[in-house]
Amino acid sequence: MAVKIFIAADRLDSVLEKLSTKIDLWIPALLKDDKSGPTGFVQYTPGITPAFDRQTTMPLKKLLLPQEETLLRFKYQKDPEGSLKTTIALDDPKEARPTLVFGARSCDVRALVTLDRVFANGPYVDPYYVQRRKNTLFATLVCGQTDSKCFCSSVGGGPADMEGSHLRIVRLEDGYLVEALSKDAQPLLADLAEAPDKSRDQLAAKLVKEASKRQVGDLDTKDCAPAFRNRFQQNDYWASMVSQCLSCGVCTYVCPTCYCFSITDETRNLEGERLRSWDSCMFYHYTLEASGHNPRPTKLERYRNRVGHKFSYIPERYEGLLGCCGCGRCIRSCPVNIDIRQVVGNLKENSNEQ
Amino acid sequence: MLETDRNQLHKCVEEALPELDMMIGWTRCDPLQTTPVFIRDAKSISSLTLGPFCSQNLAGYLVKPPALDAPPKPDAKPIGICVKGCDSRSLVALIQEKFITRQRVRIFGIPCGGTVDWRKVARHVELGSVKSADVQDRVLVIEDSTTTHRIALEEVLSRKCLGCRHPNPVISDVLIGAEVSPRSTGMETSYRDVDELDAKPLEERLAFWQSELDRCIRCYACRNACPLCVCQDRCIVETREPRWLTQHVGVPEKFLFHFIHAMHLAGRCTGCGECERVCPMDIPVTLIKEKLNKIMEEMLGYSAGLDPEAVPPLLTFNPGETEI
Amino acid sequence: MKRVAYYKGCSLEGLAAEYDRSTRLVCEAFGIELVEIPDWNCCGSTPAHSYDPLLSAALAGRNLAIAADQGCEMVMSPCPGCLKSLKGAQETCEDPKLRKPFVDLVGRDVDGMKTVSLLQLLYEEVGPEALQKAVRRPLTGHTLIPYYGCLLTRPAQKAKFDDPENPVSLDRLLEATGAAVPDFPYKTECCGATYGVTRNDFVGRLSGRILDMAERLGGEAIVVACPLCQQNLDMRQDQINKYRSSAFHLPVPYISQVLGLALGMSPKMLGLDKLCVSPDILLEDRTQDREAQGSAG
Amino acid sequence: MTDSNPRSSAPAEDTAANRQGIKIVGFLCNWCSYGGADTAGVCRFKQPTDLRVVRIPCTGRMDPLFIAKSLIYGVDGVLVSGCHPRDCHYAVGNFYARRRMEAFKAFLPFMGIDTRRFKYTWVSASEGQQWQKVVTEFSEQIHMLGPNPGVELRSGEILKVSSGLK
Amino acid sequence: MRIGVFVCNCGTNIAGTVDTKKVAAEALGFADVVYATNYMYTCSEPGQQEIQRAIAEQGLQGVVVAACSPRMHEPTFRRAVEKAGLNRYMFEMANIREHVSWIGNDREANTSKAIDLVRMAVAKLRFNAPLFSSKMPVNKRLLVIGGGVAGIQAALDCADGGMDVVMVERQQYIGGKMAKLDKTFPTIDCSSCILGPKMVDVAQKENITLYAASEIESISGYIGNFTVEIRKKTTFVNWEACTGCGACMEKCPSKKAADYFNEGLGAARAINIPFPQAIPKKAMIDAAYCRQLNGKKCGVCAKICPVKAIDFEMKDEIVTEKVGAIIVATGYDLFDHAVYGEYGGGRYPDVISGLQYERILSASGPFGGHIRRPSDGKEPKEIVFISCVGSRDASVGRPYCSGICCMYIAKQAILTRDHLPESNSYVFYMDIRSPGKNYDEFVRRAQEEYGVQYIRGRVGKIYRRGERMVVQGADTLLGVQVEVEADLVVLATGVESSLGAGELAEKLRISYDQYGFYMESHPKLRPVETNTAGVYLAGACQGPKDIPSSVAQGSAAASKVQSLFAHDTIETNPQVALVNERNCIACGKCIQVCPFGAIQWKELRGGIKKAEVLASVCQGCGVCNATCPPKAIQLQHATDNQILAEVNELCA
Repeated sequence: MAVKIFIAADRLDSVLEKLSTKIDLWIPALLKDDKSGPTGFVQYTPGITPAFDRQTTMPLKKLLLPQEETLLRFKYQKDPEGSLKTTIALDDPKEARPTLVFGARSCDVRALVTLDRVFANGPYVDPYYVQRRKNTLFATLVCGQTDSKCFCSSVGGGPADMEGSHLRIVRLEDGYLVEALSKDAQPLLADLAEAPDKSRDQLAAKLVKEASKRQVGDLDTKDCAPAFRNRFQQNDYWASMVSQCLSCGVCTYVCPTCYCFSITDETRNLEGERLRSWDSCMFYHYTLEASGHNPRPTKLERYRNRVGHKFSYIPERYEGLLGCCGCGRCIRSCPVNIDIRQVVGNLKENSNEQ
Repeated sequence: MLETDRNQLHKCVEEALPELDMMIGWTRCDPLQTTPVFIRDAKSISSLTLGPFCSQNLAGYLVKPPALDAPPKPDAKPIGICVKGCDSRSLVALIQEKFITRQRVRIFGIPCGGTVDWRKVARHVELGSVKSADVQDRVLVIEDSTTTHRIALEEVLSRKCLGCRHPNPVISDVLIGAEVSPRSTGMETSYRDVDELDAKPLEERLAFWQSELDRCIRCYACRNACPLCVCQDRCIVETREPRWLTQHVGVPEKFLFHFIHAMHLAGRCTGCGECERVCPMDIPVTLIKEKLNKIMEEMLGYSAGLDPEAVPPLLTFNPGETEI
Repeated sequence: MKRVAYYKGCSLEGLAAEYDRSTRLVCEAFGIELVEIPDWNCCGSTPAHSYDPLLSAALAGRNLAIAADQGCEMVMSPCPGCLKSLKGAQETCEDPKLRKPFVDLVGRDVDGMKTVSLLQLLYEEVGPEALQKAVRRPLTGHTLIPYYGCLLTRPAQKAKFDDPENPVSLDRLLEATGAAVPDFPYKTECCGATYGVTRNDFVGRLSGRILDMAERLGGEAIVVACPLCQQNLDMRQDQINKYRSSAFHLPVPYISQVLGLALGMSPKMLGLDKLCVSPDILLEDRTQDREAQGSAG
Repeated sequence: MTDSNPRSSAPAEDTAANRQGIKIVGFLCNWCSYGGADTAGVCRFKQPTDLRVVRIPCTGRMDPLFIAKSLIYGVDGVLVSGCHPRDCHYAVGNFYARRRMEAFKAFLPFMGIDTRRFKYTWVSASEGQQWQKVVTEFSEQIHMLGPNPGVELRSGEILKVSSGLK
Repeated sequence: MRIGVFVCNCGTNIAGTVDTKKVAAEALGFADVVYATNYMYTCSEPGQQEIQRAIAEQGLQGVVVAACSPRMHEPTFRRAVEKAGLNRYMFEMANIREHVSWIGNDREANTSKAIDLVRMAVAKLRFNAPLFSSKMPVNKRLLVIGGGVAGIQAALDCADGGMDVVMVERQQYIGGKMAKLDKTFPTIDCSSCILGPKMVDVAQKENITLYAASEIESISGYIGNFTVEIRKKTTFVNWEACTGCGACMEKCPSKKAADYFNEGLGAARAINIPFPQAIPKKAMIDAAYCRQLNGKKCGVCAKICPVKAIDFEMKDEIVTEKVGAIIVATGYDLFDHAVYGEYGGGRYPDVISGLQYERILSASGPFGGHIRRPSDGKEPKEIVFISCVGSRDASVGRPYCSGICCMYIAKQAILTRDHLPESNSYVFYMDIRSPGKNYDEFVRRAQEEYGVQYIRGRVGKIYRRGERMVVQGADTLLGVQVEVEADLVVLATGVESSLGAGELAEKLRISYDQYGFYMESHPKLRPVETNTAGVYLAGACQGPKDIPSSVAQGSAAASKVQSLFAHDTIETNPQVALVNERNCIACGKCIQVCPFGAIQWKELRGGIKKAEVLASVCQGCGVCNATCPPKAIQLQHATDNQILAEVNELCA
């Protein structure tokens, strides 16, 4: 029997407080003391202001793929005779702690499907990612407020899509109804709050049914992979679509499914660390080769690569899985308001009118 | 009033387009926002628009990659470009530094009554649900699914516009619409925010920048949006040769990144505010450059992007100035 | 109508009354409106600035302040002594260290004011060409000696008028009246100034030398623009004759009187009768015999 | 406080104990100030030991970002010194430097970095005594200011300074 | 990288207050350091051999010596490591003497500072790269600008050294101011007797190409490879044909032409050869006074010229010369005394300048050597000389002493007594400056032997009284005012920079002081060099000086050029800027700020251009490196990485 609880709006803080003692709790919160300012997933500490009402600016990937992660540290010891015989002492990264993400939306969790396919179920398993992934539970909020930029339904998701989530949260007028979907999430709800009464339960179920029927966004992504391949050579198509692009890293850094990273050794005399940090295919240095040649010298090739990676390369490689979760963050944050739906939408038409 | 200006713009562009290589302007892509557009054929001229929602500074497209590595052929036709007051100063700055010649551009100057900062609109209205938005004599009228909101334009203007001294283009071939009286002429209003932060004690200023820059994700949108950051593809912030910065995302690295951006713009920045507008983390980075602009104005009596012949102050010297 | 604040100064109320009267007439004739500074005060002259420079600056500064309140940008003073004090006041007002005490005393700053002598006013605002056109009674046939004295064009940095060592403005103005003006070597030599009272032997030697050179050059009169020089050369001419056992008889009219004469004004109105050495010789009209001899002017 | 006789013992009792590990980086122009420091050494003008000298060809070579990097990453004090204006070996190097240093010095406090930790001055190769005075005074000032906290955000210190921006 | 660290004791200079053993031990603990030792006297012969041995045995790729100031022994150690086969730039010094041991007695603090400095030196060394000076071919030709005595001396010395010399002189004759002199102090040699032969040598030497009546149009290039454009001003006379017979001068109807050579005293003809011994002895037409050239019908000279050399259509001509070095000897001009209203402001004909009086004294002068008054030609009886006219007078912007006036006044006074035994000469002076060999004795002779009346005091006014001039001054020794009635007054006008010195300096890219005199590289140690490589100075263009000093500087500059041209190539200083073309975005800021114009554009395909550094012109100041936003241009041996490495060692 599914375990359900109802958290009244005014008791939310105390519940979160309690929950954070049991497990590392991450919630969407304001990053700046401005109600309409940027938000992101932050580890719960008393005093931060939650921001459940809208999609976060920064994606969930910051938790599973931090912007900067020390893979290993190394230290040379010189033997006294001065010859450079050195030994290297490595230290393994600290163990990942059990974590609960409370308040992510379905598109956030949907993105993990792509990340899992690459980092966990692909030919090379990333130990750092997998360790964090296994230790993280997701309490996903059924999405009530979608806006003109969202299109999760067109990429296989939906406002009520609970794939990969362990708990479901339904936002009611006066509070939140939390229902455990998987067994290992049930102990979490123990003695948190009392079970919901019947009317709220039914209301929640109605809302969930409604949400799962709702179709968000109308982007047609059917066989966009071959369509992309036809457009690949047509430079003027890309020029007409994204000439205004600034080639900055915003769209890739706010995108939940962009996972590219760069590894550098930052050394200082005898010690150093191997650092994994976010990188963006929109940067010139991303594909700059030692010879000075750059296979993607201009922003048009780079944007083409970004679209291709999500709507062509991943689908062809991972049996039709799309590398995009339809959250619309790249559209909202783009300094020049490029809409990826337009670029993908026009892939198919043979004449490329705006 | 906006309507007549827009028609006048369309008419002027139509006349000029045959002589132009292309026309850079804005087009509406969202009730509250515009996107730059590059027009080469007559039929898409109608998509051009102007007004308070046109916030991007288009001057960068003339010089930044890929234009950087494809210098214009001597007989190349000029490029048409729409510029507001602050954007026009960017053009003058580019001419000053010989990135473009005056003949390279056909400038359509548009006196500007201030641009709308969508973040401030978000404080009044749920952005996602906005159906249409328009400005009627200094009032922003927004319809969303349920109600019509009327917000005074003054409430939602971008921060840079509040102290604007150059609403009218300082350089233009064609002027679209009537001139606008500057909101302030003195330094007090245009550097009000700088003075406010300067008045705080040192520790508080450090704490302010630590907390603001802690949010920075080093996405370099501010650098790539800046019309004067022409060397964005070879920026020392990213290169390992020479190695100024590591890939760490600690506060020191972000401090140094913003120091580098500010010092490279010292005496060049025209205060167009793009860096702040594009920051996904809403960090007031233009404030940093405004402080240096204030120093340049106080110390050397110099403002960038006003006189095409002037030499940026840090690229020259005056043996006599012992008093600075 | 050029509006100029007129700072008369004490000597033009007393000994040099004719200088004041002729100045007003000449200025009026050339359309220059002299606005006498109401309730002007003494400039303190040499005693003040030798005692306390701030006092001297404030005394003259007060007059400048009143003139500024009248809305005049230019102040003219025929007496070089007063002019020096006015310029001293301006300089004190611009000195960063002394500005504050000066403004406290005077009540306002005096930036942007222009202080000129009568000679400078006539030379720059009117000029020899305009003067020549306005001449009714040309003084052709007379030889006039221009004498500037020591202060009119000095000190160079403050006066900023004509060449301090070799001025020519007075020469040009006199030539414009038709008179012959020889190159007078002692045009800027000292006349003995205030020593006339204590050591009039100085005046005997210095002013005597000037009168002697003037006579040698065939001068019929020495034209001056400073009441003190006029006093030494004219009033003390007999003392000088006694001291040098010479017999100089040279009238010493003011520049404004000579120009007035050339403009056809009556000698009485110009106060020519007030001069100690009678200037009647200047009144002879020699224009005819000049034409008769047909030689160039 | 510099004593009159330069040859006497070190002015301030600067044993290692009270040094608190203060580190000052000095960017000295090779032709004048580095020579001035040498002259001070040759004349045995006693100075505190916190200064570490980096030799640069000219103050014109001085990119203000070297100072920014030093102060941000925890160097306690930065001293830049070159030839007097008009004496520059390269004629105009210090003219360029003067504007850049002055602008940078005025800019530092705005970012929350204490501008008293940065000083630029002009010392010629013969001014050994002047160099002693500059180093001594600047070292004392940095000691008074103490170690440079840098800009690192102490972990857990979530600072919510409300920005007054409209 | 294998680095060796050598810590020097320098006797007790360093070891006295620094624990050098501990420094060496600590150094061995640094990354990349494979060998560290301390040594008694590292700069000594055995010390250097120790380094060379260690390089060989340990296979060192870089050496750090912690010792004295690099300004002292860097060259020494660089040569030492180079002998051991290591590139001389793979070497760094840590100054632990002048900057550490000598300025504090706290042993522990000094040692920790020394360790820091060694760590910084090692950190920098890791980023050092071998540098090689490139060889630039030298065009062994010399350009001498200015044909005065200094220029002539320099040209002759170099020509004797077998070098091709190009001399450019603005006037139509060489000899400069000295050619106008009658006699020279202190030996009263006849000026044209000692200068004449040298001028003839200049004309006759095959390897000297003389461009008289010519000016420098533009100069480009750098040491060893200057390209000079010379504007040969039109003389309206074909100098190849003209024999200098002077027939045209006699017949020329325009007799009132300005006689520049006689300082405006006499009157010359429109077509003129300034003086009999002129080199080149060729006629030249002064366009301002020639009737034919001013629209009136004439052409007398063309008609009677036996060799038909006159050509009224002749135009200026630009000639290009390629040279390796330039000696500037453009001399001086005299102060225009008309500025002094009290001395008559140039109105009195009998108040003349020293050089005008020199022309009067000269046999080839306007009065054939007889002293006459310019006004009425009478012989003067009383002559007054006034010194320091336009010298030592800040009010006219000439605060400096011109150095030569006291001497030429004494000489002229002596000559006056020779010419007119009954005349009386008076000299108003402030101080007598006679520093040279036999100089003061010469002035003493003027006073005692020739009875010249020296009056110590300034002259207040000169005015005409009747036919004579009254000189009114003071005699400060007697404390009285003095008046002298004189027939002739000679003002010893001071020396100032020659007309147009500023424009020429801009073309040469050398600096000049506020009076227009050119700036020498170092007033005492390098007086004839400038901060611009390959450009040398000689004579009064560098500052007021007399003939002996000018000639000495002429020879000095010549020897500098000869030592430069002694080798076929010039070794360029490898510590120059280098552009990484991949990062250069052609913004041109480096070109704009480079004080030496050492950076130029390099055109690539497709209209792309990049900055390029001229290795031989770049002086290594690094302003471009500090200015370049993408840091594409790096100053070798002082790159960003090297400086940052040193700074990083000090960061927390």
